[in-house]
Amino acid sequence: MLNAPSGPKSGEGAWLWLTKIITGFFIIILLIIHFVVNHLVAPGGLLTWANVVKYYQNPIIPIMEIGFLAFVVSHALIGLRSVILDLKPPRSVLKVIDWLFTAVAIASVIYGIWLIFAIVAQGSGA
Amino acid sequence: MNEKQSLMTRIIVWFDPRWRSISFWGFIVNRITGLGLTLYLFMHLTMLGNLARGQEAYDGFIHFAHNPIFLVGEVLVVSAGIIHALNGIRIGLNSFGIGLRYQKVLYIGLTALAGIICLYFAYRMFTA
Amino acid sequence: MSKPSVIIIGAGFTGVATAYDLALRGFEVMVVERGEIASGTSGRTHGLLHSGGRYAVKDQESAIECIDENMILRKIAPQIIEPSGGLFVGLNDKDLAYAKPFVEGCLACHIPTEELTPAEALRLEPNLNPKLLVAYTVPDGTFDPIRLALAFAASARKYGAKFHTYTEVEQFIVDGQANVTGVKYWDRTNNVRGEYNADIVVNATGAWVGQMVEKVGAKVPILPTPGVMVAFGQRLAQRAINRLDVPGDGDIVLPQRRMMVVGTTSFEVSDLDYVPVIEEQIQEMLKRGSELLPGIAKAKQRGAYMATRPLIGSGNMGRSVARTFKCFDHKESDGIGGLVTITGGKATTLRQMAEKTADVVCQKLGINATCATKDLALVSYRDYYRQH
Amino acid sequence: MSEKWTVTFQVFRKKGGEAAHYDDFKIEVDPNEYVLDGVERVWAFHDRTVVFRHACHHSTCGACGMRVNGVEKLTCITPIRDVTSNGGVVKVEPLRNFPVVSDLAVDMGKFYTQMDDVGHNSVNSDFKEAIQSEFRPAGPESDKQEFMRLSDCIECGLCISACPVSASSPDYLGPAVLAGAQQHGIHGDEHLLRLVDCEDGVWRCHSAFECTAVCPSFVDPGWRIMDLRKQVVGERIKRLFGGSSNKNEAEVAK
Repeated sequence: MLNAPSGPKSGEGAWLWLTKIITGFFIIILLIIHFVVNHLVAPGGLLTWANVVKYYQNPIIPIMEIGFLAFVVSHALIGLRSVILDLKPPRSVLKVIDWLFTAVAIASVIYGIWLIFAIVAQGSGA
Repeated sequence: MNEKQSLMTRIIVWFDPRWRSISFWGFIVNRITGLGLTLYLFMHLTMLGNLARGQEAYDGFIHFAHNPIFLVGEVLVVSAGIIHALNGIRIGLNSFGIGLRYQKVLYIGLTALAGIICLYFAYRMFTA
Repeated sequence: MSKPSVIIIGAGFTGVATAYDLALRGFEVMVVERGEIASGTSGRTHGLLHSGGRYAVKDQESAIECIDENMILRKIAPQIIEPSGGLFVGLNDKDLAYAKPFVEGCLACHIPTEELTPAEALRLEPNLNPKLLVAYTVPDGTFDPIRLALAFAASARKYGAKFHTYTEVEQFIVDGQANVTGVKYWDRTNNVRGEYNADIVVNATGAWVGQMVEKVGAKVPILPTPGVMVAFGQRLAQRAINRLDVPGDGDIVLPQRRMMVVGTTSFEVSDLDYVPVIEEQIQEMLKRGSELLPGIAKAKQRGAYMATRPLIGSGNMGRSVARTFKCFDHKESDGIGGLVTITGGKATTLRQMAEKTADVVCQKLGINATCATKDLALVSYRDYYRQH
Repeated sequence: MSEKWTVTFQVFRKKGGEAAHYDDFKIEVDPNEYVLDGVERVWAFHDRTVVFRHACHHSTCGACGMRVNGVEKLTCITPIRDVTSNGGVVKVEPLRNFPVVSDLAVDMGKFYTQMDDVGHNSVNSDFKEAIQSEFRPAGPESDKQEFMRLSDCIECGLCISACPVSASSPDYLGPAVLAGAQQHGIHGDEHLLRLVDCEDGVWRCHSAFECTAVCPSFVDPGWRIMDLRKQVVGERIKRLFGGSSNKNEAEVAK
């Protein structure tokens, strides 16, 4: 048996790691699609408000963008958490980080959905 | 083992490439670009808030973003993304047991590829 | 009544095995070692778990000790043994002439052998010299030197033995009646000096026993005999490959992990603490080794080192000296009480050496306790470093 | 006879509570000798207080791992010629990420205990690919014993010293221990699974591959950690779908 009195701790596990790998993979795919759409399909890019709003009228785009956001946010936060774990933080600090990161992730996605709805709404109103 | 070491000394070890092999750079660069991209992600989300505030706010921001310092920043972000993505591909492949015996070659190859793509994007962005 | 106490000087094979044996017999054991466990000759053995075949013709006493202890170690320490077996390989007419006394010797010493035709031998070991004429199987094996010592040390610790490593014995403490009652030590880890006391002191310093007992004006007929060992970074054989001939230089090729170790030579030195490797001897090992396994000529050298055997004798040539061990009671030889020296022998016979030494110690102190190390499996060698 | 070089051995010194410092020893060596021989010369002829671990002198015991000019090396198989030049310096320091006992000797206690804990067998039969010769085809059960061999890992600790995560996270099991777990295999072993599928286990690795770069004994811990990940993920997925993954249970059921 291990000398450490606390024994193994499950602060990180297979699912979290698998999520990081899978989101990473999808981020790459979506980024490629994003670049293709922006620079090959839409000439001149999406550099004006009007273009962006128009772009979002296609219903696939908001879904893709929200998915992209969720993937990027979870990949980034799992990664950041992993870097923090490398420093062996105390359990109490880790607990705070877990709550904080979960809150940030949820808030970011809600914010993203709100933002997209706002853009789409402005487009259909115009 | 080294509980007494300060946080700073422990972090320095991550970014100290002395005496280490070439793939150690993959570790360093992945860490720096990852942290940098996370920072950018939340800046970017904040910036996009301008879209909801209407046409003037967003276009005004895009106009402001056309100054060269911003452009350099953007090139850095794009490069960081490309490097992190290609290095991530190596780590992902290795994690499933693919190409492990050639991880060093894979690292050098993907880094070179990342460099070429970065240069292409930088060229496009500065000449656009 | 308090336990009888013993200080053992040296944590080589004999030291740790004696510590284990005496701890099992109820002694309060303390081991004082100037280096780490097995950092002298013991750590540097090639690691051949002798079947006894090597000594079956000229030194049958050693051969029987070997085969008996070989079988015991396989049972009590499987954690550190490659039980891969060995071959004695004959390459020329001189070797063939040795075959008859070899087979007879093995039979006399109950060492199981089996004759193989060249084709059979090559099927088992395809990298053998294809010109071989005959081969005999023997139950040789490979052991891991430091881990063998650690397993005994860990087991000794389990029964209460204390180990003071990096602690050098500088002097003996002798009372008015010429009895050794303890040692003066120098702890090198913290640069501290002090004294340990015990009912009896066992000098188990191998090739260094002579230097050690000189401190009290005693003498041991010890003949420190270094030999070179060369490790190659390729494993060309699964079994220990011996030359079917009178024991000589470079006639053993021992596989170990992914390596092979070729040994050895035999000469005499005066300064035991640093024996430099002689380049010519490395070349000799390469040449002799590749007679048995031609691939060695192309293998990359991984390491080369000297190990100093503690042979017992008086000025004879190294190899003709009996390889068996001796335990000296200095009361009998020098009139000094409370001091026993154990030396000679081979790694394979460490347990038996310890048994004999412990018997002498018990007899001297009038204690009636029997050896219990024969059938008891050793604990994990990794336990030695475990925090207690 | 052989070539002679004059080399300065810069030896890390630390005894008890005193401050660490370096002592310089200018010694004459044969460049074909190994770094460990140099350290032993320093001890034999210059300073008997120097403490270092060593035993086999041919890379089978793993006792003599040190940092030589910054890089983790098994000093008994590192020729002086490879790390310096005539008149040059050989800086020897104890391994990182282990408690220093004295000078160059470090405490292997925790590491060895962990190796036992993950069930790394010091003798096993997982080696056929390692050996250059062809073996007799699979024979009767009794033949298997002949293929038992001492494990590749010599528990020298070089990989743990070189690992950047071991440096910042003292409870991380580290490359050698995870490699030991991989070799043992999860096979539904609950204890082992819990040990490696946690924050101090297999997920702490961030692919710096320093372990593989310094490993002197063909273990390739980097590869083994990645393979262990596959094992853990496979085990978790199997359990998610209710697969009875406990080997013992399965055997009992038979």
